[in-house]
Amino acid sequence: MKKEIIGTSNKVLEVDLAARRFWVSEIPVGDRELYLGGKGMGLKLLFDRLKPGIDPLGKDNILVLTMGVLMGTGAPCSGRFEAVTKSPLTGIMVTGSCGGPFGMALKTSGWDAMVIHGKADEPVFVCVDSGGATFADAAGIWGTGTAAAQDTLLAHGSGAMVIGQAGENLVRYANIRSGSRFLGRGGIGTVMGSKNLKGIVAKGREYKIRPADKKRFDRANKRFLAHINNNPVTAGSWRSYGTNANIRISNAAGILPVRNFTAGSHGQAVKISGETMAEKFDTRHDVCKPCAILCGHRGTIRGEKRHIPEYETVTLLGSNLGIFDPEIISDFNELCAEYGMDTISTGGTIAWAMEAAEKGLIESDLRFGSDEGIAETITDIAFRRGQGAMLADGSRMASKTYGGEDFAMHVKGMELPGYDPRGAFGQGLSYATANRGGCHLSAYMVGVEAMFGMADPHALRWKPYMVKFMEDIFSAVNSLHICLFTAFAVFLEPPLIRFTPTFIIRHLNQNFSLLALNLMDASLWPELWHAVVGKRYIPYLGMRGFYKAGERAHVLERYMNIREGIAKKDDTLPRRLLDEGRTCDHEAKTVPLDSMLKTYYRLRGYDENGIPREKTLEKLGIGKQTK
Amino acid sequence: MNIDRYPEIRPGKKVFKKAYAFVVLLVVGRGIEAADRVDGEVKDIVRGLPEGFTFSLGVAPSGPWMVIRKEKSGKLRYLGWRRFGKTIELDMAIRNIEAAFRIFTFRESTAQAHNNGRFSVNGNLPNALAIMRIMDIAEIYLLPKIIATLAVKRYPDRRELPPGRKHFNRLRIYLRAFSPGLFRVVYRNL
Amino acid sequence: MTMPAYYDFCSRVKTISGENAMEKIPGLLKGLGVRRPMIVTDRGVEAAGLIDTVTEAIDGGLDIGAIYADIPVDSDYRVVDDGAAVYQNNRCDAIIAVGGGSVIDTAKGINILASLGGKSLLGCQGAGTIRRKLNPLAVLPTTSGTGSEMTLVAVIADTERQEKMLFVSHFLLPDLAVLDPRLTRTLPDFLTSQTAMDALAHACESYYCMEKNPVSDALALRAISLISEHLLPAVRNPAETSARLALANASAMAGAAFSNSMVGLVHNLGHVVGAVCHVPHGTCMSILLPYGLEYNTHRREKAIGEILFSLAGPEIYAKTPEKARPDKAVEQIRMLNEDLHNITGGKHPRFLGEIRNKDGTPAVPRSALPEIARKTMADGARLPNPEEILPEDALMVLEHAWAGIHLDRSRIRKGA
Amino acid sequence: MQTLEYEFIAHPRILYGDCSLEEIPAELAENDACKPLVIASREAVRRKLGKTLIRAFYDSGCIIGGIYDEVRDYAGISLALNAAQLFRKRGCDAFIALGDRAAADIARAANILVSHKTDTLLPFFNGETPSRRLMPFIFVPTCCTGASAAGRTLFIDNRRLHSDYYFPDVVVTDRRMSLPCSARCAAESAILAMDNALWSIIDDNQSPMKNAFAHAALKLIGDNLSGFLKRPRDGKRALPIANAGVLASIAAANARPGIVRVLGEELEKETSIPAAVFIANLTPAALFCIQKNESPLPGDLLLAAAGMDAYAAVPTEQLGRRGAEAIIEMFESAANEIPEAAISRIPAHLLAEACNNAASREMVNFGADDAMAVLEMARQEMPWQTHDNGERK
Repeated sequence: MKKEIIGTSNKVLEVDLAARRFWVSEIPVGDRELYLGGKGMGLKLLFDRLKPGIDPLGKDNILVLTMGVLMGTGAPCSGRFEAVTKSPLTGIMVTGSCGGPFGMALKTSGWDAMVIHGKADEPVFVCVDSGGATFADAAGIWGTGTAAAQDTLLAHGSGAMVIGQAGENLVRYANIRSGSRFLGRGGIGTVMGSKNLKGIVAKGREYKIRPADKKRFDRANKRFLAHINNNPVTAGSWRSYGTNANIRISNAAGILPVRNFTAGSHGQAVKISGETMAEKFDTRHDVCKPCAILCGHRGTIRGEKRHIPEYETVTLLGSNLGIFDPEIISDFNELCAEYGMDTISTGGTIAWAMEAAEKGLIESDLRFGSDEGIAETITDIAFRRGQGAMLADGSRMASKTYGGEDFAMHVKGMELPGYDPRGAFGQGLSYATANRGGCHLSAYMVGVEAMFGMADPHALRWKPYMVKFMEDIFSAVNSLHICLFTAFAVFLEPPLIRFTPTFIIRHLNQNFSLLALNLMDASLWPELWHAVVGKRYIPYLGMRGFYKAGERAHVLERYMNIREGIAKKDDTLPRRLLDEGRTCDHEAKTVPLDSMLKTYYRLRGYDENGIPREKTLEKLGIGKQTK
Repeated sequence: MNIDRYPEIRPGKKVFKKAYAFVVLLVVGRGIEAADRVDGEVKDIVRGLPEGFTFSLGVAPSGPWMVIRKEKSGKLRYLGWRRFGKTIELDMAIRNIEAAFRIFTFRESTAQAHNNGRFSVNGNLPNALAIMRIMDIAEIYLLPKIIATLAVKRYPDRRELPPGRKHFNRLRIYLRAFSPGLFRVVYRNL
Repeated sequence: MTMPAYYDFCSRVKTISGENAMEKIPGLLKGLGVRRPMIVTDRGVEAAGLIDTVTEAIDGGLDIGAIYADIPVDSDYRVVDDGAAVYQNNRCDAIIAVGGGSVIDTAKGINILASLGGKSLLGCQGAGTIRRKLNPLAVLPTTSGTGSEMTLVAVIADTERQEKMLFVSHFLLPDLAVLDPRLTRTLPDFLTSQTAMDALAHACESYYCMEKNPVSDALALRAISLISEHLLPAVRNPAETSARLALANASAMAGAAFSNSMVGLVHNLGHVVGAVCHVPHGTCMSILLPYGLEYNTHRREKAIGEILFSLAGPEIYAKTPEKARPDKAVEQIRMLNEDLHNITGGKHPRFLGEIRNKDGTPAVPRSALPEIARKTMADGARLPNPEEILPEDALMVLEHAWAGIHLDRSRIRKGA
Repeated sequence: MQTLEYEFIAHPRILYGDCSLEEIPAELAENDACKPLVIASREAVRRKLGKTLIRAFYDSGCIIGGIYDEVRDYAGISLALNAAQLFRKRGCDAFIALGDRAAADIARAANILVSHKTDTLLPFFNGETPSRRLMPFIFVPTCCTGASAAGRTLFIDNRRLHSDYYFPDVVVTDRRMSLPCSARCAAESAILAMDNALWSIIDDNQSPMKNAFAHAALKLIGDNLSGFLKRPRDGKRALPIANAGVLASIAAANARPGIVRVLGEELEKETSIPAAVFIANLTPAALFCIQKNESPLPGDLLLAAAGMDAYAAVPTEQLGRRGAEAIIEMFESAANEIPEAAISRIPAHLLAEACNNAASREMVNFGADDAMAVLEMARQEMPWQTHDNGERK
């Protein structure tokens, strides 16, 4: 009979790689209420431990891994863990969510979070079980790709996370692999590499996680599952085609990045759409556990079983480079997976290199529309060879040295994902204000603006409010911690929205946003959460409290970024988006960021320089020491 | 790139300023002609100029102008504002209409304007200097003292130019400048 | 400093200074795309052995196309035409001018003709002929005074028409001015003193004339202090390279200053005295300079007072009350003239009446003064002078300068 | 004793003051040009300065080939390529840059592209020098000029190219154009100009011509700064300051870049806080460092900053120190208008990186240690700062 954990263990495993020792600390009950878990908790743990102003690749950086309370309870789409650290790519906080098996293994070993300090002298990997951590020499697997390394590590447990050569060579956007999922953005893998940590493996399956209020949990869970299975996005297009179902929509809405964001749509885009790929590659589901949406797919490409590249990969390594052959894109995807590199940043950086080469800033044979040399460049980047050494630092660093800052498509150093905000202004604001940089998962405004048509993509009214609202919710969802895609189901399935015609929703949303957004019913999430932790020590938050927890996590992250020197000057977009109109637009449109930003700051409680006011921090209880 | 977004620009004209400069040049031209018949110093200077000497003063590049010639009789004659068909030996042009307006509204004295490079002189320099001196004298007569002090470097004091002579000469110059000859010149130039 | 309401300044000459400045010429000329320069100079310079020094210094770096040394003292347009023919026949692509003001002017003329093409300089007259960059021109001045290396004017005589052709264009500014003490090595002491006083006159005049501006002011003040500091040592001891280099620098800076803010009374009278009585230009300058300051004091009291700072140093400046500073400055210049007179054994004259021709007769007879005064009206330097100069004024000043007495302030006409 | 070993060039023709804008057509004519392409910054066009420029062309017979107004704060090759394309299609024959440094740099880059009939600057990045016969290039600074726009550096896409041919042929400072857009911009322009002038005087290459330019610039600023900061839009004060910026940048083009300027630029690169902010705060520290190392500061500083009378009243041995004090006072009065650069808030590894980058720039004469020492000093309280440190915070 396995031991049981009711809800959460609240135990943190702290590891010091330099001294090769570990100790255990507790998550205070107050923090659990304020920060829920996952991202919020990770930020709070980091906030308590990290000194501002340290070198992200130095020994003082700290990597925090946290799980949500839902993990292990069997709630759908809850198999995700969060990593929080200071990013070497952006120099500010980065949070990443990943669906691989490592999270489950760590949680079922009895830990709610893991904190990694220090830097090992020699390559190591860490094995975790309920008794704590042991350190093993990783010289044998240092220099191997992610797949092989993971296989080796899995001999020690049921879930592992590893880095590839890119992380070892300190490519600033290296990622972490767990199972076939990736902790993608912001160079969290680089931080591991800088600590000489090849991987972590957790034994898992030592504890059973039980919700505190089983009955209530089951009731909510049932409703949740029903929503997911009814929703046309989660159970329809995404279940059939994965996130690539978005390609057609983006192309039609003019938000598909083409040739380093010079155009918003392309005639050949259909070739890389999810529908085409599903047909061509005979795709099957391949997902994280437990999942009810089933967006991950696997298919037969070039005669072998491969993962179907995801939307961002297809756009950034495909259309944005002028390449519309899914097989070639898949090749790049496999390479990036093997080396452990973020496909978005890789694609964004290569697109920059292509344009720079075209304009004579660097000497290179890379050209838009040609796949020649890209695979070699990806390999060069991973090993920091030749020109790859310069690209390995990301487009911001490269453009600071070689010029071309006007077409380096990044925000705060992080390359933009596959949505062009000139077709969706709200998304532009969201890119500019996202805490970790150019990130679409801070507030998925394109969904509202371009996909479901629930707001006018080029209107400015209420957009800042929508962005703030969505940021709070996403932040809270990432703190639960559950898949963000469930948001489609939770928001769109309640009867009020489901049975109201879209044009009315659109009208309400665009003109009475405050009312419309707050009428939306998201009570499922807090319900699930509270059913797991139980009312024995934490009161029910309700929707309002749930949103506020999200806001708290968001502002805390902002506050930590402020300590690293972030201010209004950094809340901006690449000059191309602000200055250059696209030919595909009827009138050349650019993102009118300034006016939106001002309102956004006011709504957020920041001062005009983008710094959270004392009052805001006090209201949210940030900075107070909790017991 | 859509080059139509950056259209070619054909700059317009400053009609009022040109008209003003035209009037001033007309008056000064007639004034110089008259001063040559009245003031001794001007007569001296004109005597030093070669016969048939023609000079023009105006605003580059498109006018207005004033053209003056030393006639066979040894006197200066104002020929009007057209330059066509005249051999101009000394061409003094103010470089642009804005500078001309400043000079003609006496915000910048002639000497200062010359020092500021507002004039481009094409021709024999000593003659140009002579003409400038004549213009200074003409201005002293034509303009009231308060304005003339702005236009010339040194306004002569009582010893240099006794008031009686000044006012008498001034009257004669005005009478001559606005005599029927003015209408003849205007008529001939039309 | 009162800021003028308008000014323009242009001095786009690359200046190289130093005891080994000539060695830098090949590199810099190559940077201008030069392969075969022609050296332009006169016989005197050649005889002094300076050309050997120059060719030695630039040897190896460049292929010297020709050496044209046939420039007479009174150069005219035919010399220019000849020079340009030599230039074209030897397929040269730049000019290195070594010499004084006359050589430099001729070289500028040759450059016009050689760059624009054509047979004779007569065809290049008229406004707006020179509207593009000419071929590279490097200037190596062998006297420290005229400042021609920094001016945009070339005056070429037309002996047949008894006229001077004046070419003015920013493209006439040389590309390179080389200030090397080896170039002024052979200059005799009285010439050093005269040319340096010429430079001092440039600097002082540019500081009070109507076109004065912040840049020319700063250059002028620096030139004045360099001259006042180094003139006497250079005259006393011609071997002192640093003093000669300082004078060459001062001359160049004074040249840059005056070519932008122009010169006034001193040059106005000086030019005419020189032309009528054939007196060396520097001599006229050194004699007339105090009068220029005195004549204009009532218009430019502060500026002329400030000249004292550079001329005599901060201690004397601080000791002198503000009202007395212009007079003190004038006195300093008179003292300087006196000193030079003594050092050169009387070859540096103090007043016009003292100037002697080679045969010992007075060069400027008193009877010539009225004619000189009348002719000042035809000299361009009368325009930038702050106070009007009419023939009567000029005569008054000349009479004082002839006798070597202080200017009688009450006789300056100040207008109403 | 000065050594007088130097090279100096001040290529631009400087036009200043009333009615100088109208001189542009005549200047073009003198350069045998009649159809300029105007490269304008967006800000300048937004402030309707483009229209003013067009009005200056009235009655001139010149046609303006177009106003390319896409320039913001960054000079990138894309803009230069577009400008060059426009230039060729319209058959223009001169460049007018209207705006700040970015506009001037785009014009320079486009000038090279069209004059060399090429589509890439790569050879020039790799060290090729441009030819002597570039198109005429007139520069009309508006505001926030960065004070080095009139120099000999082409700063495009974060690369610095140096050549005498990059000097503008004419720089026009006119009351209608060159007034600052805000108090902050005014202070920044003044600081950058002062910095240029200051370090060209301190530079160990003591060329009297360079010093004259720097001196003129510093003197203009010294005379006008206090009034200018009070009323930045007053042309009587603002125009001399703008002019000082031009003069200072010419002086600086002939001197090695100062430690503060280089450090400020590198810190700007790391933190995207404007360099002027750092310069304002680092200059006192840097001057103090120099004095601490017992290298004498030239007395010229005091002469330029305080004038002849003040200079003459100070004993020789105190000239350097008093000069530094006068300069620091000027910097601090300007620094009151801009936010403080909290050096202590910048991550230490970024500071170190900035120092290393600064020391590895070409033509600099200091090491990373010197730069670090300045930063350290800036964090400490300086002896002469004690009296007003309180109110600044």
